[in-house]
Amino acid sequence: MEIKRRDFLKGIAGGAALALAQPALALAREKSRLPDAVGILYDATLCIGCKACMVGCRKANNLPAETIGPQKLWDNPIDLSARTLNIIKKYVSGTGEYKDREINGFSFIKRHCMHCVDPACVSACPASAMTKDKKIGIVSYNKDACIGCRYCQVACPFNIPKFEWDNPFPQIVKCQLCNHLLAKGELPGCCDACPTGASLFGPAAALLEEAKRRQKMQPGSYYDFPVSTITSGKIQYQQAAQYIPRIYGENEVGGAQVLMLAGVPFEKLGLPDLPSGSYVALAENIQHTLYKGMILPIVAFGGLIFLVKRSDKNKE
Amino acid sequence: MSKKIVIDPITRIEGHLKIECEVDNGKVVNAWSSGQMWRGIEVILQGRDPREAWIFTQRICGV
Amino acid sequence: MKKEQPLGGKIFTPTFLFFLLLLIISLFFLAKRFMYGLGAVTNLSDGYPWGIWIVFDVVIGTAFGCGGYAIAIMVYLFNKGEYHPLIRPALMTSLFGYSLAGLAVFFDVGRYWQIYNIFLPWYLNPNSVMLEVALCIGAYVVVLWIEFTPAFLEKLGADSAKKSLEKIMFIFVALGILLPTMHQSSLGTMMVVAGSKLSPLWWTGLLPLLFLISCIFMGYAIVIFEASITAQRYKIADESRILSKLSGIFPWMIGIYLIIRFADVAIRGHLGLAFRGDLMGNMFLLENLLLLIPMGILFMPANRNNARMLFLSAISIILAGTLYRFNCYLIGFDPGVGWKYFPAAGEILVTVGIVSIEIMAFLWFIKRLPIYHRA
Amino acid sequence: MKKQNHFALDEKLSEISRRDFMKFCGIMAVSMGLPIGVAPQIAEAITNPKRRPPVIWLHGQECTGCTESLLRASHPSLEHLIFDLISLDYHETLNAGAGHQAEAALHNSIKENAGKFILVVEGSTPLKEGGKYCMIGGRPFVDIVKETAAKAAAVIAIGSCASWGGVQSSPPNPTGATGLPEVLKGTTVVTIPGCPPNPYNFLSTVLYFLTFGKLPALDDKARPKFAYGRLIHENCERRPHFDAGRFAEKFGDEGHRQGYCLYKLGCKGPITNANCPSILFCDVGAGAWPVGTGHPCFGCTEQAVGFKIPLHTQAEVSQITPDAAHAPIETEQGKGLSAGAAGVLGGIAGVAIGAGAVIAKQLGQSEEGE
Amino acid sequence: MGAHGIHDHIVHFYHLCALDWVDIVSALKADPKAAASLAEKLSTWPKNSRHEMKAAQDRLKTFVNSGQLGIFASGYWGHKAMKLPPEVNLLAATHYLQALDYQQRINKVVAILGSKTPHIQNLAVGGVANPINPDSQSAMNMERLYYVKTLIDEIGDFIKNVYMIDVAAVGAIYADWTTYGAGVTNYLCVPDMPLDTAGTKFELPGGYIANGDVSSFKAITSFKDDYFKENVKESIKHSWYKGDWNRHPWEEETVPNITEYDRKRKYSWIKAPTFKGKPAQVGPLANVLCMFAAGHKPTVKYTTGMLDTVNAVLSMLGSSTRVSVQSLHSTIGRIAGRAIRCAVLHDSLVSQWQALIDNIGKGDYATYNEPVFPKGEQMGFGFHEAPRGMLSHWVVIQDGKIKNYQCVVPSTWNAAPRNSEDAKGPYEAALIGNPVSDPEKPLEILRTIHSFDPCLACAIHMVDTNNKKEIVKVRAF
Repeated sequence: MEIKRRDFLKGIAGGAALALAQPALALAREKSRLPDAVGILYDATLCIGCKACMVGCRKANNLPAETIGPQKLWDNPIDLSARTLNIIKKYVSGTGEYKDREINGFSFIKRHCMHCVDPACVSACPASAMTKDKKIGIVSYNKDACIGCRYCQVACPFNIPKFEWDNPFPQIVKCQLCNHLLAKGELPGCCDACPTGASLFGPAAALLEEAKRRQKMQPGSYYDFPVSTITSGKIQYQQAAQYIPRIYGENEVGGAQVLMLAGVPFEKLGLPDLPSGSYVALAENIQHTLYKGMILPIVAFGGLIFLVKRSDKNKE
Repeated sequence: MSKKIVIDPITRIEGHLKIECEVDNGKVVNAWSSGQMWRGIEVILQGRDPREAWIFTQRICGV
Repeated sequence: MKKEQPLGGKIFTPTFLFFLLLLIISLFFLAKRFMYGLGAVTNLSDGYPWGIWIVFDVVIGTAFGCGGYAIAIMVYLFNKGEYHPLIRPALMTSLFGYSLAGLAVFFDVGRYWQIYNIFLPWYLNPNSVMLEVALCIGAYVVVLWIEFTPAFLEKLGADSAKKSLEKIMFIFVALGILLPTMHQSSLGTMMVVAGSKLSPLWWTGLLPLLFLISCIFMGYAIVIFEASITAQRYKIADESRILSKLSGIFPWMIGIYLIIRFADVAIRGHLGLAFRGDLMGNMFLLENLLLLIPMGILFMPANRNNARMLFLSAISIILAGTLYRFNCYLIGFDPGVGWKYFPAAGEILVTVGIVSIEIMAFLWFIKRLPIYHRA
Repeated sequence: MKKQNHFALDEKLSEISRRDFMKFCGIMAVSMGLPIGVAPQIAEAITNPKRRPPVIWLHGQECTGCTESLLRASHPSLEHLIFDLISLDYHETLNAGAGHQAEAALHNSIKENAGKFILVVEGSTPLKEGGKYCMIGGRPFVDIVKETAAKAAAVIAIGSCASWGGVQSSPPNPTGATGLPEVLKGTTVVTIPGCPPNPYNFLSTVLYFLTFGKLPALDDKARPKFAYGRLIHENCERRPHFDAGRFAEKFGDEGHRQGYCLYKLGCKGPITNANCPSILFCDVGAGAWPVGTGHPCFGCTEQAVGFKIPLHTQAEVSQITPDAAHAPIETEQGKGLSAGAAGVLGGIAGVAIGAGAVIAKQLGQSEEGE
Repeated sequence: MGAHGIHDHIVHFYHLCALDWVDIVSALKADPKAAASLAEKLSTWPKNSRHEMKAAQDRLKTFVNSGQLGIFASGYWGHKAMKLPPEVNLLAATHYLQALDYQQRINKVVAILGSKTPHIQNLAVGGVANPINPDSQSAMNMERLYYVKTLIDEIGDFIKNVYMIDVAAVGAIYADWTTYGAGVTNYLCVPDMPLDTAGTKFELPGGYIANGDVSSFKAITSFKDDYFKENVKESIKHSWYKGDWNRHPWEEETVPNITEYDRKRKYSWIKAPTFKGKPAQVGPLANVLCMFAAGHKPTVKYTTGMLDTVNAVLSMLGSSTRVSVQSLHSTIGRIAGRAIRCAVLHDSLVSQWQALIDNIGKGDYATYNEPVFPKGEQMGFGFHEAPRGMLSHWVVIQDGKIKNYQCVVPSTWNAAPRNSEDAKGPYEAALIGNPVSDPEKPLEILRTIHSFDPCLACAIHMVDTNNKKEIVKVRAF
C-alpha cells in the first residue's frame, strides 16, 4: 500500500498547471515515535470480553451509561460515541466456537483512539484544538479552542473523534489516554480495570517490544503476560494463542502509540487496512508546498496586480 | 495361647484402618494399628503456590 | 460602453414571496438546530460528520460563486476586455455564493460562538488545510464586498468615494483572483487527508488540481446559466454573443480535465471500480458523462450560438461539477461499513432556505442596484 | 431379626404430615429441574416401593467429605434417607458393625440384591502398584469396586475423587488415583463431582432413578444435566458485576465488601459447570456457597480445573454469554433517506426541472423569434 | 472453627461412637414413660417428653420391622458388653435422632461462614475471604451475624442439657471403662483461639503433659513457640516410606516404598510422630487435661461439673464407685473429655462472636493481610487444635513455591505405628489390657479405637503460611 507517494508524484507529473516547485515535494515527511511516548497494547487473544475496561473508562472519564433499545436496562453502546470512548466489540463467524479463530470462531476487539504518531486530527484541526503532547505523545482535545467544524472526524482514519450531536453546545469527545490520571500517577481507566492484561499500558517502545515477543511465541505454550502495565510485576501465566503475524498500529498511517494483536485478521475486526505512510503527510505536503512562507501566493499576487493593471489600462 | 484378631475395616471412622490384636484370656496383650491408604498429598504440594496449599490440605479430611 | 443600471420593478413578486416562505420554514429548523443541537435537525452522524450544509452550501456553493473568479481570469489574466459586461453580474453571484457559504458554515459549525478562534494567532494551525480554506474564504468574502461596493456607491451617488475606491481596486481584483485559486484547490486538498475513507475513484493527490479546474468551468457555466435566465426574464442587453464566444473555452477545459481525471484513475489502477455497477461506479460515470455530453455539444460552433443548447450545456456542466463535489465529500466517502447518510428533510429545507436568500437577494439586487446593462 | 412387616412403612410415613411430604417432593423436583407437577409421581415412588432400594456405599481414597455432606442434608435428612427412602446396606463410616461383620453384610447384600442395588462409590481408585495404596480387608480397593460394580443396577460416583480422581490425582498423581468411569470402562457411571458435591445433587439423582426407573439425562462427562448443565458463571449472583466490569481486587477491599465479581481473584465460575449458585449449600439461606461468601470458585467439579489450574490464576473465559451484549464489529448507524426528505427533494427537483424546462423552451422561442 | 469442633464432637458421640455403647434394638423394649421420667431427673431438656420417646421408639420399630436394617444390620446388638438398661438405650436413641438435627444447626454456622461444609471455602492465606460490611447485602451483615448467633444459642442448650448429661449417664453406667484404654499418657495439645494477630495470647491454652502427670504441664505459648517447634519429629521405621529415619518435619521427604504387611518391619502408611522423642496422645482429652492443668476456668468448671454429674448418677444407681480427674485417663475418659471440650468450645464461640461484633462496632472490617513470599528459602509452621487433636503443618517455601510440606495431623499421632524406638502408638498402647469377651465380635476393641475418633486421612482445616506466621482467625472464628 505504497500508493500515496507514487500517486502523488504521478499527479505532480501531470499537474504542471499548479506550477509547483518540484524539490519541495520530493519527500513526504517521516515522523517517528517520540522517545517517551506512552501507549496501550491491546491483545485480543487475552481479552475475555468482560468490558471492565469500558466501565473503567466511564469511571475514569465520568461518562454516563449509554443505553440502546427501548428497555434502557443495559449500558450497551454499539459503537464509540460522545459517551463511549472505549468499546469492546465482538467478531463472530460461523458457529463461533473457537476463540481467536477466523473461521467458526470469535474474537473481541477494543476500539479507542490509536494516538497516532502522525495524527490526522491534529493536522486537520484549524484551531489547534487537537494537539499531540510533545513528550508522551498523547493526542488530546481542547474544547476552548475547538470551533466544532468536525474536520477531525473526517480526517481520522479510525473514526475516533466523536461529536455531541444532541448538545446545543457540543464538544468533540475522544480517548485522551486518561492523561488527567497519568498526571496523578495513575493508570488509564481501561488498563487499570483489565483483569487479564489484554489492555496493557506502558512506554510505546516497550509495548512494541512486548508485541514482537508475543508474535514469536509458540502457540499453546505457556508464557508470562504482564497485567495492567508492562512493569507492574503482576503476571498472568497463560497459554499463547495463534497470533496473526501483524502488529496493528506498528506502521499503519505512519504508526500509532496504541498497538494491537489478534488471532483474527484485523480487517475482520473492523480495523481499516491502511498503508504505512500517512495521508496527513501528503496533505500537509501539498499545503506547505503551496503556502510555505506564503512565498508562492505573494509572487502570484504580484503577477496578478501587474496583469490587472495592464487590463485596466487597456480598458481605458 | 493368644488369639489373633484382625479388624479390617474399622467402621464408623474416616478412612481405612486396620487393627490387629493378640488376645489372651479375654484381654488384649498386643496390638498393631495400620493405616491402609496413602494419597500423596505432600508430594502433590511440592512446587505449588503456598497460597493455594489449603485447597489441598483441607481435603486431607472431610470430617 | 454602456453603464450598468438597476432593472427596477416590484420587489414583492409572487416568486419573491414564495422564496420568503421557504426562508421562514428554514428559520424554524434553524431555531431547532440552535436550541437542541445539530442532531435534532440533521442526519449527520459520527460517520458522516459533514452533510449537505457543508458539501452543498459551502463546497458547491462557493464553486457556484466562482463566476466572478472565472470571468476575472478571462478579463484580467487573458486580457479579454470584451467580457467585462459579465463581471458585475458574475461578481454578484460570487458575493451571494460566498457570503451564504459563510452563513452556512456558521449554522453548521458546532461551537459557533468561538468561531473567531481560527483568527487568533495562538490557535493557528499552519498545517491545517481547513485553516487555509477558512481564512481564504473569509478574506475573499471581504474582497468580494469591496469589489462590489462601487455598485452601492453608484446607487448612493457617491461618485468621489467610488473614484478613490476604484484607484486601489486593482489590489482587490488581484486578490479576487488569487484567493479563489488558493481555496478552491484547497477544498480538494481537504479530502486528501480522508485517505482510505474516500473511494479511489475520487481520492488522489490531484484533488486540488481537479477542484481548481472544475470550479473554473463551473464558474463559466454559472455565468452562462444566469445570464440566460435574466436575459429571458428581463429585457436586458443581449449578451448571447459574448456567451457564445465564452463557451468556446469549455471543450478545451473540460477535455483537459477529463484527460487528467481518467488518466489519474487509470494509472492508479482503479478504473475497474467505475464499471462495477454500484452506486459509486455509476456516480463516477454519471459525473463524467455530464461533462462529456456538453463538451461534445459545445465542440460544434453552431451549438455555441444556440441559446437553448448553451443553457442546457451550462446546466449539465453545473450538475457535473456539483456531482463531482458531492461524490468527493459524500457519495465516495465511506467511513466504514455500517454508516449511512442521507440528508434529513429539515436539513434540506435549511439549505433551501439559504438558496432562497440567495434568490431573493439576487432579485432585489438586480432591481435596485446597477448590475446589468439595460437593453 | 429379619422379621417382615410390610404394613410398617406406610404406617411410618403417615406420621409425617402429608403437606410436609409433598413439600419435600416439590423441593426434590425443583432441585432436579423437573416441573413441579411430577411431585406426586415422586411421592408415589417413595411411599409405595415394595422394598426400600438397597444401596451399597464403598470408600476408596477419600476424606469422607461426601458422606459428611449428606449429614447436612435436610430434605431429606440422612435419617429420613436411611430409615425411609433407601436401605443403606453397607457404608464404612456409618456401619454399626466392623471387620468381619461389616464385610459379611456387604457380601450378603451383594449376593441378595445382585442386579438390583445401587452402588455408590466415594473416593478415587489408586491403580499404581496394583492398587496397594488403598487396601480394605486385605484386598486392593480396585478389585473390590470392580467386583461389586459388576452386580450393581446402577453405579454412582459421588464426589470429584470418584468422578475423576479428585485432589489426589493432581500432578504428579503419586498413587495413580483414578476416577470410577476410567476404572469401570464400559459401565455407565453417573458422576456427581464436587468436593464435596452438593448432597441434593446426589439425592436427586438417586430419587430420579427410583422414580422414573432410569438415569437422568447426562452430559458428556456423565454428570446429570439437572445439576451440571450450566456454568456457575451463568447463574452467579455476582454476574451483573462481571458484566459491568466491577471486580474485587483483593480480599476485604471495597469491591469485595460490596459483593463485586471475584474473577480477578481467580474465580473459575466461567469454566465450571455446577448448580452451586442456584441451590446453595446447607439450607442456611442466601449466599451460602463459595462465591456467595466471598471466595472464588476453584472449579472442584471440573477435572480440568479443580486442583489443576492454580487457585489465583484467572480462568480463560471461552463461552461468553449473552452474545448480544457485545457490540458487533459492524453496525448500521446513521440515518438514511426518509419520506420527508424524499418529498422535499422531489419537490425541489420538480420545481428545478420545471423551471429549467420552461426557461429552455423560452430561450428557444426567443431565438426563433429573432 | 469452634463450631466445627462442636459439630464434630456431637456427630462422633452420637453417630459414630454411641453405637458401641448403646443397644438400639434393646431400646425397642423400653417403656417410653420410664425413659422420660429418667431423663427428666437428669436434665431440664424440654424434648425429653414421653411423646418424644414414644415417637422415636416407633420410628425405630418401623425401621427394624421393615427387615432392611441397612448399616445397622451388622451391629453388635445384644452383645454381652452392652450394659445399658432399655430406658437409657431409648433415651440415647432418641437423642441420636435429635442430634442429627442439632449437628445440622451448628453446622449451619460453619456453612454461613465457610460457604459450604465440609471443605469450607472462605480461606485465603493471609486471612479469610468473608468480607464484612454491615451496609452491604453481599457481605457479612447483621442478618448473617444474628443467624450465626441464634444457631450458637440453640446448640448451647443441646450441649449442656443433653450431650453432657448423656455422656455422664453412659459414663456412670460404664464406669468400669475408666480403667481401660489409657494407653499413651503423654498428652500434647496446642493453644487456640488467638486473641491477638501476633498469636501470643490465646483464649484456650495448650501444652504438653508427660506421663499423665498434670503437674508436669508445660505450656505452649505462641505461634512461634520454640518448645513446640524443636520437639516434633516423625519416624518411618515402620511406615511404608523409603528409608528409616527420625526427622524434623522440615527435613522430611515423602517417598513411598510399598512392601508387604509385616508387623516386625513396615506395616502402615502412617508415620510415627514423637514429641521430645516419645509418642504422645492428642485429641479432646489431651486438650481438656492441658487446659485443666493450665487452670483454664471454663474447662475446670465443666470438668468438675461432668465428674459431679457422673458421681450423682452413680449414687442414683446405688453404685459405690466414684470418679475423679484421674479416671479420665481411659477409654470412657476420652469420650467425656470430648463432651467437656465441646462445652468449653461453645463458651469460646459465644465470646468470639462477641469479639467479632465488638470489632465491627469499632469499624474494624479488616479480614485479610496480603501475604508476601520473599525470595529464598522460608520455613514455617502452623498449628491448630482440631476436633481430633493437635494438628500442625510444616512448610518450606523456596522462592514463593512450596518445596516441602508436611502435615502432622491428630490421627498420625494417635494411630501411629511403633516409632523408631519401637514404642507403641496411642491406639496400640490403649488396646493393651482391653477386655474382649467375644473374639468374633470385638466390640470392646472398637470402643477403645472409636474413643479416639480415628480419622485416617485426617482433619485439617487451616493452613499456615510463610515466615512462621499463622493465619489470623479471630474474626471469622
